[in-house]
Amino acid sequence: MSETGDLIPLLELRGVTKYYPVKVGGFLKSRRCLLKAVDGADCSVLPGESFGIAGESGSGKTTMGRLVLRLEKPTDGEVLFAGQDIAQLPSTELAEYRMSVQAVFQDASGSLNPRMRIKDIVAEPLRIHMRMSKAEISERCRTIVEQVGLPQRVLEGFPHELSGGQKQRVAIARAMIRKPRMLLLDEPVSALDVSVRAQVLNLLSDMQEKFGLTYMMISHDLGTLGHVSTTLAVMYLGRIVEVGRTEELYERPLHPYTQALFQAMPVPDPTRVKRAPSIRGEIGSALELPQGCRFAPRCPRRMPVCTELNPTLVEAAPRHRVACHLHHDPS
Amino acid sequence: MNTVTNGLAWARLGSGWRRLPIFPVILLAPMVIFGILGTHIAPYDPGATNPVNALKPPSWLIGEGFSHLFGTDYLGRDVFSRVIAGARASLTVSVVGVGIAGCVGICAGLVSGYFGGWAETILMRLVDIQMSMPPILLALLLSASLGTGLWMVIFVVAVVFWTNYARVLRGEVLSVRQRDYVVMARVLGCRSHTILRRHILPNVIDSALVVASLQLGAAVILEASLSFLGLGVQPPAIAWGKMIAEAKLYLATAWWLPFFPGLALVITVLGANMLGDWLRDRLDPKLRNS
Amino acid sequence: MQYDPVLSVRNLETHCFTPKGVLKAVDGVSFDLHSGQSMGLVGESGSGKSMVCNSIIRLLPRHGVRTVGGQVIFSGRDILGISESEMRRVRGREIGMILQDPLMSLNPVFTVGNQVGEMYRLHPQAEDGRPIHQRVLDVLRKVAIPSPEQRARQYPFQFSGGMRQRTVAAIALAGRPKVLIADEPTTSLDVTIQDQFLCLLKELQEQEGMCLILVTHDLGIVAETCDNVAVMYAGRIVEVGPVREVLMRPAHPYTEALLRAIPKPGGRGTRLYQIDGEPPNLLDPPPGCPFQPRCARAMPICARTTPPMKADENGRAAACWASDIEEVRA
Amino acid sequence: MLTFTLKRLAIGLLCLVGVSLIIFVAMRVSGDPTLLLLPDDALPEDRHAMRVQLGLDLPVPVQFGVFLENAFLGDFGNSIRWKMPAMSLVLSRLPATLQLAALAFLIAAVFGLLSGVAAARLRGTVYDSLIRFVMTLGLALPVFWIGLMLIMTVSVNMGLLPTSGRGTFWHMLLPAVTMALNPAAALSRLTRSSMLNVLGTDYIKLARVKGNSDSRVVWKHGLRNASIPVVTLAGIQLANMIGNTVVVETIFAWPGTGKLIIDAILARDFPVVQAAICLIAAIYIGLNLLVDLLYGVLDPQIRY
Repeated sequence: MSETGDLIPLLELRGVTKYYPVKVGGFLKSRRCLLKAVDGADCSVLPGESFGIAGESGSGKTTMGRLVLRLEKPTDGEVLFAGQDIAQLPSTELAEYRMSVQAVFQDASGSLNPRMRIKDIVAEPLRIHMRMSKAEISERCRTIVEQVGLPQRVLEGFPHELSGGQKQRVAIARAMIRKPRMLLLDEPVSALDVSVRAQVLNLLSDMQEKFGLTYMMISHDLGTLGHVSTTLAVMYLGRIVEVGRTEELYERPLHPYTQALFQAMPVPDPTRVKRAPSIRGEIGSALELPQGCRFAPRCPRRMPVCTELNPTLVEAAPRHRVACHLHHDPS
Repeated sequence: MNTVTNGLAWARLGSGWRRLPIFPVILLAPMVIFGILGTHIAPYDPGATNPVNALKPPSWLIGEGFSHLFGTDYLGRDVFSRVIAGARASLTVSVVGVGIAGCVGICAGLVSGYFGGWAETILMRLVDIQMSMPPILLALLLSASLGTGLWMVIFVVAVVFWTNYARVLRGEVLSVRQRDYVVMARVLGCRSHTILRRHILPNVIDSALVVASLQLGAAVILEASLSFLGLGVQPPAIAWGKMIAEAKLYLATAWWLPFFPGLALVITVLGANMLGDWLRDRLDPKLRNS
Repeated sequence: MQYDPVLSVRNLETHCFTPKGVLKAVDGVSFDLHSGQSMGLVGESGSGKSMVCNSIIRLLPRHGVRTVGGQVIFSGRDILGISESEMRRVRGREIGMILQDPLMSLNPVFTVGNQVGEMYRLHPQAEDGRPIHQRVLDVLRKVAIPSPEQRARQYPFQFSGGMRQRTVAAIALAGRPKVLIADEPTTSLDVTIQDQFLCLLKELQEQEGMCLILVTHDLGIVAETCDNVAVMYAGRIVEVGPVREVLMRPAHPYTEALLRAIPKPGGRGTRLYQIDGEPPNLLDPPPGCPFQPRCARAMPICARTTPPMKADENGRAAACWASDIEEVRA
Repeated sequence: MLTFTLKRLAIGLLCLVGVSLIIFVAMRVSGDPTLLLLPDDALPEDRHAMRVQLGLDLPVPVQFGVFLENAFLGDFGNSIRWKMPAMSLVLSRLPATLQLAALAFLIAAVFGLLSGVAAARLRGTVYDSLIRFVMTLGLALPVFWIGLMLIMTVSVNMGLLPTSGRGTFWHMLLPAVTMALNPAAALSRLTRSSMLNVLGTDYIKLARVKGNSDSRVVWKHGLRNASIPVVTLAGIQLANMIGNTVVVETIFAWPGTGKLIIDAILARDFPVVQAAICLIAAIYIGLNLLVDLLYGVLDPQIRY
């Protein structure tokens, strides 16, 4: 990987592909189709950076997250963590991997077991793999809860007694209690109101600074991603169409889809001149993919080649790669 | 873990008066007391015959005070005492039967819902087969072939009712295992049995409770129907259904014979059903349609 | 403004009666909507913005929620006071509404054409003698649904999210309402589809000369779609005015905080402005100004007395003791 | 549609085989039929001859195979007690049962649906509570008891309707009402809650936003959606009703299959029990299929 320079990536995806077999149609007439949720994703996450994945629903970004968490095994390709393929890990090392990579999901109330006390939820990671005394466990709980900015008294309560922002803080505390190296954040603030969202985002950046964490953040909200991430990947129908440093992407988006996405993003700036949407229609189905570039049917700058050949991710600028025929070097 | 579950289940029942299902408790309490204490509180020996005193209407209707509250039957036995004694068979069969059905059904539902595969296939086929027979017919068939007696009736009740738990629990498990906290538990590295015990079971046990309380009434009716048809517990044990069946010959002359055991039956079933409704409303609004 | 507003909401109060007490979901909301204007109603969840819309169109949940005070003056009469059958003629025909979730707001068992056509059957318009089927196709074309003849015969589940929301818009348009209320119409849509839908909405509003009330939690959407904006907090409007003014120069600390708390691209490394705490529990609201416990500019008076709405001559108003709005007295 | 129906029929057939297995095993466990068929003092040779005649000397799996094969031809053997082909005996009693069940179902469906919709529309009022209480009570009434009570009051004491037997429409009324009570209550409760669910949805709100009147909202927009779960329950209830005929027919001396089953069970008349239960299971499965097909009509999302 040329752009990684001298740094070894913490997480690397090499041609990662995930197909789900699905049945389409009636009972007997059904055909088996492949839902190509992720189709040949390549990217690498450097230690200490925040890697953002942007995309609309159906773009495969959630499946990416599940692959990284090893909730699914890729159909093809490899997910490497610190140089090791996580699909091949023996059980002892898998347990170690589970300690190093933690997750925070969008729906905080859904990710906390409603029947457990907060202290049990937060301490669960410690119980699973570590032999610790009760006193140690509760000490660790108290520390982490304080670090995420929650009062100690919530420990005795149940999730339903907390507000949305507090629940998300509990989820962060649980993810952080074993001091992981990487956090996967799947839409961590999408369900929160603006004022609470700011609190959680600030907490996340404090945590990163303090513990030197690596983040992988999945979101549909470009504002949040732009605020958090250092590197940004844009996904469309299972493929990464553009990836680069966040500032670069915002200033000079190359892929027509990225451009459309930024243009469609509502900005609370009344002086901004609003242009008509550049793309029409909706994201297609991952079951019936078009020939050639997947964005071609909606692309305002479609060329004949686009409906024939699927563009690959190529370096268009330093540390900025794009999968689009417009930027393909003919050589 | 258990204290966590129970404590929370209790908390979710609401607070203050809403916490107590007053109406169902009023209906069920006497039946439970009758069932436990039975003959100890009955004014007469329920089996003691007294031909002289046969077929007497309720005493308070003919101005004889409280000597025979519900009258006497064709052998002169006190109907009130027999109704009290009959509670035991009814409650034992329904509670134990539904309990056994629950244990089997919950396990089957958990395993098939969580692991899927052949266990699920076999379970669903079994449920399908059993569902293609009216429950009462299945019960009749079983009692007819296996014979009668308390344990046989309990067995029949368990066989008839376990599929309901299995079906409901399987559905619940299928939905709960998709929730983020179960996914999260996998991310944390929990093993299957830990996930089932800590994360799934406590979240589906409410549904099982609701099913159990709604089935209690049905089980009481099933037991009574069997004993009405002559296939329930056998004499000298007393059952309400049997009492009603024996009263068929006296419809024109002694209305109290079928009326009071039936009333006891209705009160028990009503109490159980209302308890079930109350539990369902409190614990599991989702189940309201099932 | 010299001419009368199309819709004028005066001191609207809607309360929820819960077992734990009375919750003032809408607590004295007033605003005017002039012909052809669009207004954004912005607030976080629980601020009462949807409740305002439901109160205007009189479709509150039947139990425990009641409008207890205020007026909604529409074409010269208070529609809170008219009978239910009169109100039915107002609904759809005079005031249309688009609901939040397009997945759920179309009836799954009827064809799309049938559901759009129902508007014409319910509100026969004398000036147009063409068959209903023709008019359905026209209105579907208007909201840019491709091949309407074929689409009209399909069921909602065969439509994508964006198309469903267009269909709901078509239903609203079919009644040619004077006021269109859109309650978070794009919350469940993806950003590119949201953009398309908002553009369509704006276009249609201008074409038909409707007033638009757009409920949203996203100030960005308001900036791009609306003329005026009203910011709600804890059941009250805390600031109202032309979008440009309010967003450039917010007068209420809450509006200001909201604007500064929005994460922006390129803001990496900088801390977001954060409003501490959570919105108040409306069953037990704080004394005085509801925002006072979280406000960075709170003064002693804020906790004692609720600030009144101070308005200037441009229709700009804010309810804050610290605001610099020069009040004009009539 | 056709393939779906065929597939469901195949599954149904499989269930039927399962049911026959259950019946077969149950009947085998229950004891030696020759004890019932022959007098107590019969000679062992006679008993053996009888067993050979009935095929009871063959290995059990073979017996089941023979049983299955014959069952598919509609041959369940001769009734031990009535000395005639079991299936024709059962079939001769079937019309009476179907007639009764049909009337009962009609009563249950009409009352259940109307009271359920009424309760949903009157939600929160006294009438709603009243309907709900009556229906909860209705669900708790044991069929055999309420049947006896009705005979006692309506027929014996007031002399309004005949107590038992089959003849005129009036003979049918009392058993049908008895049978209808529980299903009506169940349908009413489900209709109410299903209707309330539907009335809380956004599409109902949109229907109101359009300016529909309340009754139009309920009957046009609500009922079809609300009826989808109700149809399932109605199917189950109709099928259960056929099971309940066992009890009701016994009480009212109604000469139908239900009474036949009870008599046959008490007499250990295998062939009749097998024939009757298989037939009822077949009807049951057919009804379930019908319900599934009805879904397709009600809900356009379901395409077979």
